[in-house]
Amino acid sequence: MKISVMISEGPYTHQASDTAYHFTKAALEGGHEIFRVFFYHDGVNNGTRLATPPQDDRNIVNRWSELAAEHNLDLVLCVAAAQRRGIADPDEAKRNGKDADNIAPGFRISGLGQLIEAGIQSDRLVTFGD
Amino acid sequence: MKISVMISEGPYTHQASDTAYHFTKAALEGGHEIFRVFFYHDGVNNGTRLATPPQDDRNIVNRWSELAAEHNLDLVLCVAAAQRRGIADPDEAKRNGKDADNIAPGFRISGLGQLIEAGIQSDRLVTFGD
Amino acid sequence: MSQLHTVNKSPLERIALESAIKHAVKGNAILMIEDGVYGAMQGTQKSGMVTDAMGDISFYVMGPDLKARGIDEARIIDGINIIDYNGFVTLVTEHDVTQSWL
Amino acid sequence: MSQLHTVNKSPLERIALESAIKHAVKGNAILMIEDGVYGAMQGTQKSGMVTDAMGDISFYVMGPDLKARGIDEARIIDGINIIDYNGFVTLVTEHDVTQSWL
Amino acid sequence: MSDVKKFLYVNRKAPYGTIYALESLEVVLIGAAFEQDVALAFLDDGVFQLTKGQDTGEVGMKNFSPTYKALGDYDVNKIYVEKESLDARGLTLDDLLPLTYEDEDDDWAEKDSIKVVSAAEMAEIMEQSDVILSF
Amino acid sequence: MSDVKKFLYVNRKAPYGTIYALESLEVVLIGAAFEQDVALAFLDDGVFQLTKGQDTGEVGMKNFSPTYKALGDYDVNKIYVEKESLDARGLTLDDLLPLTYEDEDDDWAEKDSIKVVSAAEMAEIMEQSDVILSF
Repeated sequence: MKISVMISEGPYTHQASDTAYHFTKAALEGGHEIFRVFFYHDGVNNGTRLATPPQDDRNIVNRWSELAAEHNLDLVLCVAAAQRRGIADPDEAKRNGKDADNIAPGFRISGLGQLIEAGIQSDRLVTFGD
Repeated sequence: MKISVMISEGPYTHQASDTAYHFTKAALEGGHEIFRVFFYHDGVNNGTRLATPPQDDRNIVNRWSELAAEHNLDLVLCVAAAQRRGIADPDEAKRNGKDADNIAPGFRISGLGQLIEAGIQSDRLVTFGD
Repeated sequence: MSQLHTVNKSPLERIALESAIKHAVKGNAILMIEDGVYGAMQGTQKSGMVTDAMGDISFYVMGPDLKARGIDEARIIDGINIIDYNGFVTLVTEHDVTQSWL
Repeated sequence: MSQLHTVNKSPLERIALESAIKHAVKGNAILMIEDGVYGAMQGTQKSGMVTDAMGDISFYVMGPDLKARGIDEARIIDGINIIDYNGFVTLVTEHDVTQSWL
Repeated sequence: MSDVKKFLYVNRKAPYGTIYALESLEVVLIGAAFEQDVALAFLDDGVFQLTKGQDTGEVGMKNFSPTYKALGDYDVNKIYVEKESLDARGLTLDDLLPLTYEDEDDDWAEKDSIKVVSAAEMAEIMEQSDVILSF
Repeated sequence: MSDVKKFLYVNRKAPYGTIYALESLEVVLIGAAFEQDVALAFLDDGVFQLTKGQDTGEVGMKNFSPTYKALGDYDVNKIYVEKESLDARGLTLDDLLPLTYEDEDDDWAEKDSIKVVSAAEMAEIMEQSDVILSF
């Protein structure tokens, strides 16, 4: 089955990204296709490569990057939400006159249309948030 | 009177940072001293210079930076919370092997002791969060 | 000592206001801010909880937050004081300690 | 069509579980995850709300979240099914649409 | 028909205290271009999103409530508001923004977009949806 | 005396669903070095933070509950848990971690740190504090 996931909260503060990760992993292991993982609201904060969590805790950002690399996942950060909250890729940084970017490997920034498309193309859409 | 403020949520998603800003501004205008504004939990996300909010909305990060410049405010981001969430100054970026930093002007990164000290030194401590 | 309690959650959604009222002692003040201002409305499921507590506790509500949400002053429970950010600062200074019911 | 509702909030703190139950129709399933798992406990102020609804709705609770919070399986309301992340995926695929009560 | 899905946007949170109401509206506006069968549900504190007379000048935030009035122009005209949620909050339909659309199937007559429904009807609307986005 | 303040850390949220419990504990540990008069309050869903038997293996999060047991070593031994909050959640003191400290004024006798108090007593504890940090 084709499944998409929406994540509405950032890493660590809420469990949403953790649960979404375990759900996504279980779906992949169960032979399902993950059409897209869409990060909205504070969810875009999952896509920063500048995080350095404590050594004895999980690394939420890296875990997504690694899962994406392994399964060729499409991890999309909403551009409007990312602009508000300060998540930028090199293109966005340039366009907005910023001197740095912070997007993590395996993530890309795109529009809200990608969420709607995920809803249309997928058999199921599951939301994780606060 | 000497007042300190703690902000526990990031910009835009919760109103906490807005209310704290208006409160801080009113306190300064009322002749009070703001000993420190301490950003904890997702509050550290108020201190990124990579945000580009829509033109027709307020710029929460810049507003803090400007208030700090005007009144010589001490805006402190908790280092542990900032590391988890990907907010770094040049020193932190270097120490953690990151290729970029994203701290906004007027903010500094320091330890939780600064919050306790604010509680001890100030006549009042007011918390804004979710 | 006298305490100021701030509540920023809707009482229709969360227990913050109920808990703040339960833990305010005679002479304390409760200030409703942000989504907490819905607690100041007449005629809601939770209005009675507030009116019952008004004998012992002073209630305040942030006017700017009421306006943002389109709540007319005429709908506010009688006896609740409408203030602005300057009034918030005054409340903080007039009470010995502020507690936020997050 | 048959719907799966997920609830991730404590029923002692917020109205999400109550609202989910009110909007679940006969044959629907409710899955409690994250802080929502407190809704599966016996002997709380909100347990009755769940047991009353069990005739029409199937209830599930995430085992990993129960364990994290130190809630022994013996404390779970009889008839609530304890599942893991694989079971979550199965529930999603077996129901036509999933709604999150955030 | 098979590529038209019933999208339901569920709004259960008050405006301004959190950003969900605003960012939900942004999804609805973008989604309107996709020619799906779209409906909006307002229940619990979500009904507060539609109140008249919002004025955000003193909080310094963006007042996005006028955008709800534009939904009709985007062919988003199925707006379900739950009666029990209004009642619990002391609100009636008169307290809400008048949202209308022009019905192209009825000589462009102006009609109300808001339909007040019971919790039972709301449950049925949810049950009949293909995709539910919750904010 | 004038530079020792009564700090009260108020915990009202369940653990793991949000990070507040963990990050509150981090403040308490740092704060212990400042030699203030420290107390912790657990009420509403905050009482869930202290439950025995937490095992986070399957959710892949850090189990920080053992840290509560170390509080006594940091001279943090005034831990107030509200009875009404326990009752509403079907919990008793037996469900909570046994937290103890060694009383230096009583020949290092091991004593319980947790004191179950009524809501009225909790209100009085709050009222008597100089600084309240809420999470």
